Amino acid sequence: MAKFQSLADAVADNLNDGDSVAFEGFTHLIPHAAAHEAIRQGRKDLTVMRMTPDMIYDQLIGMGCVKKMIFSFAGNPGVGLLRRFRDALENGWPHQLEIEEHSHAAMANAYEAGAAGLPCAIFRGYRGAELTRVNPNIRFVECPFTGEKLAAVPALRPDVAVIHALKANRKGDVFLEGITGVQKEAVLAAKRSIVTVEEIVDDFEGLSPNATVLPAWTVTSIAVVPGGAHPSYTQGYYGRDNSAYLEWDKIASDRDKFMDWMKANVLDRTPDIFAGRVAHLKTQG
Amino acid sequence: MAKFQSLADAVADNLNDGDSVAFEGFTHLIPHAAAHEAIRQGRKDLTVMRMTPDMIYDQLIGMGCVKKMIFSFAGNPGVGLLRRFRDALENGWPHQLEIEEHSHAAMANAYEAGAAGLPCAIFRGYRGAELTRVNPNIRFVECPFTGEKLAAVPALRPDVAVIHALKANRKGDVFLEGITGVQKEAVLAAKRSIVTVEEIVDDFEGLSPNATVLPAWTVTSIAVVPGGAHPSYTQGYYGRDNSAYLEWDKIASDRDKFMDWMKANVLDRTPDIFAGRVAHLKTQG
Amino acid sequence: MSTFTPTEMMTVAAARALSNDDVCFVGIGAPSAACNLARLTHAPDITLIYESGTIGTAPTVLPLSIGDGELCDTALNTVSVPEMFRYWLQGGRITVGFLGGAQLDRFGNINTTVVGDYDKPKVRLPGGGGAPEIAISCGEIFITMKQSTRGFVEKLDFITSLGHGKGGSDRADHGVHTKGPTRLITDLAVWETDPQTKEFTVTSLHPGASRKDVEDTVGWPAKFADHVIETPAPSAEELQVLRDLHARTKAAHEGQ
Amino acid sequence: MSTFTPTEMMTVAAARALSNDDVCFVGIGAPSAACNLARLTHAPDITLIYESGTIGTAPTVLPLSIGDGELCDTALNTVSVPEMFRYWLQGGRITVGFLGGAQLDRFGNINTTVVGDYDKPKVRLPGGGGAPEIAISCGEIFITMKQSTRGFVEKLDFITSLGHGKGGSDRADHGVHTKGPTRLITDLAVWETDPQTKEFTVTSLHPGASRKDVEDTVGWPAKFADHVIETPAPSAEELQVLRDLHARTKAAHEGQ
Repeated sequence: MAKFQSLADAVADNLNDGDSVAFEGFTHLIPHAAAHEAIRQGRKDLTVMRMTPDMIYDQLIGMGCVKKMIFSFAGNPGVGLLRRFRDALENGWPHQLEIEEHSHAAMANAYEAGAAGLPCAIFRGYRGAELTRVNPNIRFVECPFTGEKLAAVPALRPDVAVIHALKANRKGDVFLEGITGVQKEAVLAAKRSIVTVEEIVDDFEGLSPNATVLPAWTVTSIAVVPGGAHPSYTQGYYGRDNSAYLEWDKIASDRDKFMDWMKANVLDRTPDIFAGRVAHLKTQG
Repeated sequence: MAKFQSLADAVADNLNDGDSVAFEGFTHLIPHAAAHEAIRQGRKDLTVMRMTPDMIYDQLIGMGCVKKMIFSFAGNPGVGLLRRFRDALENGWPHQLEIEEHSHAAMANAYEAGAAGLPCAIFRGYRGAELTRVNPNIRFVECPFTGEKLAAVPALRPDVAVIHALKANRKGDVFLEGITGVQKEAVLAAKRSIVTVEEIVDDFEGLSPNATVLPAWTVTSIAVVPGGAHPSYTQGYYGRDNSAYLEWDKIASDRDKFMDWMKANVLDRTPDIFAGRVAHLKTQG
Repeated sequence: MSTFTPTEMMTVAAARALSNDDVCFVGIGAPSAACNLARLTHAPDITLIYESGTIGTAPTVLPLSIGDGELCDTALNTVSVPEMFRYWLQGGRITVGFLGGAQLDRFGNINTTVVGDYDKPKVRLPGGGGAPEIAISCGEIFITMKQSTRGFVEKLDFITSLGHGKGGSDRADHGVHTKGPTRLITDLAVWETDPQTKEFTVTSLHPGASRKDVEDTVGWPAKFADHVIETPAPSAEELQVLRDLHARTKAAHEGQ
Repeated sequence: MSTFTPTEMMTVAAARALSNDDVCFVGIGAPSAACNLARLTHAPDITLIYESGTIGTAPTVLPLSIGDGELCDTALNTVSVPEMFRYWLQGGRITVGFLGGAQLDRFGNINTTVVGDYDKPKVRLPGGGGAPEIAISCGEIFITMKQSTRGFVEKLDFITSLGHGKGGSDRADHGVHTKGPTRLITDLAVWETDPQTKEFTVTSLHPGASRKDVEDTVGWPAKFADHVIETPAPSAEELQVLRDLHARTKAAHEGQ
């Protein structure tokens, strides 16, 4: 049953060194505040997974928190490459990084299979694609009716899923809307979950019966962090801070500049800072 | 691209003798009017499929339209057995009926696989269940990572899917809400589709971005039939006519009584009759 | 203490087996009454799930079907049926599945498919519906059924849903590692599953029911626990809440 | 006639390849500009789908990422990412997939994974994202990319997404029965796929571009069709709509 906690307590209680963890979000609702908290608490040897690891994975990698990354597209969305990720992979800085690389279809299906309690996901994919040569976790099975060869990947079942959502009600049920990505699947696939939300409301009056809702008994910890997705966005609350993504390309291009930025903006801060960061991005209700 | 038609034209254009067809609906939104139209037009040799074939499948079978039925629960929901179905199976009246029987999980996964363009569905099911002995379309595959044996069934890909929905907009996009069952999957899995709706609206203003919507280019024909789900119900329009389900048990218990009822209530009627049937069941907006 | 019927005793005893923390997959009929009685008495926070996709539902009247609008109107959330069977049932999120059946054997295997031969049925029943996977995917299974020699049989005509198979480790040998049937609540008794043999064993007789009543309505030699207690009679509150629920239900369904 | 840049010509030529009836899976960058230009000019009813789950989207400014709020706000509907890849892409509902890449070969195979060796990368690129399955599941594939010998190579360092493999029937031999790359739109020319060899062949040169310009920017011996036409220059309307779109986009992104 969901427990309301401070973000610091939620991360301390749920995320351990050596865990596998998905900080999921698909452009929308990326849990920046929670990732910063994990960095502040100095987590090590994490196996991180995400379809679209972007700025926060660049930060986790650059700060030395990551042992292995499972992913399908490692870019700064709409901007270019991830420079800390590249530095780790090309130059081993700050240390060597293991990778397990998939396609989006594979990762999406693997989370889905994780949520569905299956050991693997089966889909039509990877034909003629060279990832099959370098990733032993891509295999093929035959359809027992048609003989068609279908791709198989192991289900993703992280120790911890971390997501940002619009709001929770007082019981701890969680509501997402807009581009919902694979967040519901990541939470249902995970052993434990941390959800940061913009606000807590008395109830969900007025929602569609088919809204994307995670019942309280599927969530481990909830922390209220207004603006917690910045510079990503929260549908109906604030817009995406595109300039911050453009700026990141420069910050991450240099090791010292990166470390200075992390100290000033992450290590020396608390989650409270996020509310102010989105003040100028508020959407009109 | 969805074409607005009368129900008679929609059925005439899309449903042929010998077709496989899913009149889907899960207690809610059962397309009674469309099934009655198929009976009036005298369709023959149909392979009908549905998770929960109920009154309308009893009617289609009793009127001799059905060659084969693929299903997972053939009951009058909350009332008991399907008497026309039993008569066909136990006594061959009006003629022999082939069946292919599954569990709900298998059928739901098979529609899902059909919508997903896969040849089969893989799930954890049927362990120790005797349907595996009588249905050759239940097979098993091994997870290539864990060796776990998983059940496989062929994807369901009907020639025609027929559903009832709340409303369409003028472009032909279709909206469902409430208990949505497998209807979206059935339409996406089918070659052609007929959707009856309560009404056409100018646009879907105010819907959640994540509402259950079938874009116009996924639907073949749309017919406006207010009350078209009766005695099933349409969320927000009218409630379920439970007494009609209770009464069906008596009507279907006798061949003559059944034929008389079909003549008076189906053969000699048109889809216009349905609006009046729900007049006393309207829900308060 | 008011009097009560065996069916009322059965529903009350079944309801008592559920707790506030349970996430319960509810079948229609007797299970639905028991689950909602639990919710309206000692387990207000129990999560009730119907296979139509309704999660956390709290109907004021009992639904006639598993997909009545009332279930959706009062639910926290309603998901598609493929999602229900994939994420919620197969995903292992259900603590208790509540099943009934037409035929039951001593190991909790259930037949809801056919009486007689599958290809030449004497009575064609509705079929398995959700049961084959409810039986293997839920944390444990409670069964509720009225006793009769027609229903409680030595050998099923057809195994629709796996209980403990042939008993002992047979369920695990099928690759099924959930607990399976742990409790059978009838109109005469509460039966629990023997940890070794996996056979149903009477642990509690309802007030007024004798061993002979139990033996006469079961098609196999009934086993009794060393210490069989008497099921506490329904409390005044349990009876009142149950009767009110049935009265509201009757009024609502006839009102149409 | 106003003057225009090669990039503008490329975007306009790419937009023209799309029709009103297309259901188009849009990549970010050049494909996104082309698809939205088509929508704002000759194909107002085209259905644009982004892999973030947005179906039938109609942004007034170009998104910076494939998941900007603008895409969701203006879409008919937004689905989860697993559903997008299962029902919509793998389900075979997309008529055209629009891809770009870092490296491309003459058979339309694409590399967006790595320059150099996979295990010792010279440049680690973002990876495949949706491309490996977009490449095999869409009805056909259009590719848009600026020509350069660095990008248009004799042999890819890594095959991220299948085009026509080694040419001829190689794509079908991989069990892939969609058309694959049929059209390549660059800043210099429009290339179409030869029906037999499956090699890209120049069928249209943009105004001002010569055969030599094309040959000098491609790492393989470029093939030309028997009859190469000149690409019609962007119309005043096409240019105006495209420039307005970019101006709105710039203002919107800087406005934050």
